[in-house]
Amino acid sequence: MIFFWAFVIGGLICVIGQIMFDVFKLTPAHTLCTFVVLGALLDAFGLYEPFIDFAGAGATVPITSFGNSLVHGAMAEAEKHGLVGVVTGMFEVTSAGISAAIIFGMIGALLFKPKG
Amino acid sequence: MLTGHRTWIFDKKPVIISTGTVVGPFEGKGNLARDFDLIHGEIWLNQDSFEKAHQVMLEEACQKAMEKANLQKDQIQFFLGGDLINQITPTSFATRTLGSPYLGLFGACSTSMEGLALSAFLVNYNGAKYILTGASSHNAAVEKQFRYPTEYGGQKPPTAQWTVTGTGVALVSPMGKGPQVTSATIGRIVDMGLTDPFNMGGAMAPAAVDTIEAHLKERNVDPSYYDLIVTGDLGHIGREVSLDLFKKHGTPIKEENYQDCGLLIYREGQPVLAGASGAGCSASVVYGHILNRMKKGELNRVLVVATGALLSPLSFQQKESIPCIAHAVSIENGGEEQV
Amino acid sequence: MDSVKNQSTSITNINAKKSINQTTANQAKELVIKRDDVTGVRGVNTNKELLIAIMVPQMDRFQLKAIEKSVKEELTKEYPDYKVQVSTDQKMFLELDILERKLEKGKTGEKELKKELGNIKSLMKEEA
Amino acid sequence: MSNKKKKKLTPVQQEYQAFQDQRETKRPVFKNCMKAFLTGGIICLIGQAIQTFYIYFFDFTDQTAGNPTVATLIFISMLFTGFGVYDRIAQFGGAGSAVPVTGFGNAVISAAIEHRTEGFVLGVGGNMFKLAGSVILFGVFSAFVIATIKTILITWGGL
Repeated sequence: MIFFWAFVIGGLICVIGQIMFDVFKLTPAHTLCTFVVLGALLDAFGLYEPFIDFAGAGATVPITSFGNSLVHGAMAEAEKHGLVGVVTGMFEVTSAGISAAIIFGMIGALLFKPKG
Repeated sequence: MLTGHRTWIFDKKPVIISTGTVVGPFEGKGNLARDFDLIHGEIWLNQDSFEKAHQVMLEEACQKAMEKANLQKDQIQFFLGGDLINQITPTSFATRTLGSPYLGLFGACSTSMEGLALSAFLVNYNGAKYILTGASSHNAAVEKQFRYPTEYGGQKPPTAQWTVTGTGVALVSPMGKGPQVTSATIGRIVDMGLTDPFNMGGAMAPAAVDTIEAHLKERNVDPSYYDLIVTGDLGHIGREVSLDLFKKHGTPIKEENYQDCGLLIYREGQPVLAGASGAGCSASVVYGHILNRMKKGELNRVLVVATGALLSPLSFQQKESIPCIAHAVSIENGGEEQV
Repeated sequence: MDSVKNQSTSITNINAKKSINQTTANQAKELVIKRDDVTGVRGVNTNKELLIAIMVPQMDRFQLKAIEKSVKEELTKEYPDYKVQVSTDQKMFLELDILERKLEKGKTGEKELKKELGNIKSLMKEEA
Repeated sequence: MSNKKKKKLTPVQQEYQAFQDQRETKRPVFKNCMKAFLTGGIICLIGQAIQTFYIYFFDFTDQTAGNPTVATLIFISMLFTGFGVYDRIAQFGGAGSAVPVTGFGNAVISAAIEHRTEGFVLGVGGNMFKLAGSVILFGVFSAFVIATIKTILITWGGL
């Protein structure tokens, strides 16, 4: 069941992105930034977690979850250390995505040539 | 001789004595493969960067043109050309190899005809005996600079055009055998306020129309004087828009005599969306395909209108509109060989 | 995946006589499965602790945290002597399922059970 | 285009833009959305499969399995980018391949591969985040603002 909903919710989030591309003529960069901010905002109101519970990877794989987990990490640390925690905890949860991108980016640059 | 505001009539009729065209693999699979001198199997050309490949392509095209005319490097008096890369380095570096005096040009995709018009002018007024002129572009190098990394997954809208990997050069001389350059009309900037860099055709169409109409008026000829009016890289949208503009202005241009290099070069089914573009597009198609057809006698009078969108990634990001330009050069078959 | 799906519709009663007394866990499971918003339960108890993993129907997963909380409250009220832990995590369900089967076979001693539970609990404490 | 922008244009420009608009090939929005749905859905489905795999065969819970899943997806994205397939998928899928984290990976990796010719320090290092950097910036900054406000409200507002 979760597989079905991961597909549907993940797909629907992408449809919203496509509408932003095609109807509002936003560049991919603008669209993705909007998504990340949106994810952070949704988490502020506690609306993103239920989404993840419901759709699993359908909610964690789209870039919106990046904003969500940044807020999450920041809030978790903030509970322990107050405002300082907001800064120190920021990447607690999201480090995997960014470090993977950096590491595989470097490996990619070592291994591949652009195909054109 | 200046006629009207911006048209030159070349009374000595400079001759295009030879040409050299080199293209990449994608163009080699297109409609005009037989018209190119050299088709590369891969876009790197065994170089370690796209920019170097770009430069090598131009060097090879110059070599081809000189070979065909039996000329040596030191006989070339001037090289006039350009490309789309920052500070036109590929062209400058290629000319470093060539060693001839050099005038670098930038007219975006209109560079080919800007170069031909100026070369013809220089030759017409005894400025030189042999001038090489050309323009080139390399798909990956241009994408890298103007858009995204080549492997980046950005969806291109149906209005986008595909930058040609190709180069075309022509050797212009006051004497010899070949099609003659009879007149040229220099374009002015036309900016209709369009800002979409993925719709160049739509932005450039008014510039092409402006130049063509000025040319016809100042040279005082009817569109039917030409067997073919060929634009540089308007693509589907630009061609359609410009045809409708002609209709609106009452300029009797027939659809079958009005073609676009950007639509000629690729085959139906190649994933190029609205057509081809790039400085190398008009250069390789005109110096390859169109001149071959003229030599065969299929065409006798051709007006080439190379269109250029003079934007940069910076100007686009600063939300500037896209200024466009078009230069027209008429190429005609002369009666007999000039001496 | 399929195996879990099938299991999730039922609960397993572990033989109370074998090794460690699982009566509390069995009773708790009977209680929890009656709820509409729970489709499957696994649970194990020691003499002090009660660990329960539940499966929630897809459409109720939006209220996952709330359901978890309410089940915990219900069980805490019912078994005040135990330290009750409730989880909706798939991993917890799987681990408890394995543990239940081991208990059923009677191969697990009290020491081993505590060790296993400790492992499971430390897994759950890890923040994402 | 906004009305404010339009006001700056001359009547001739406005007239031409309307003229051009009628002839411009329209983006097939519905078709694109369907493709985006399919592509994005499949990527998320693969993500779910990887996540389930990590939960079943490794010591990961629902909460912690997200991290290795993201890393694995980015690894797959690297292979697809390196072999020149990702840009093809993207031309078909549009936002479907840009919005999932694989698109983020693709943005980083494609820039890294592309600028290798400018050397590893200035080329790869300097350009790696030229596309994805804005996502990180806006993510981090908005998260900072939101978390700060929330923390202040909790601490002093007794929320």
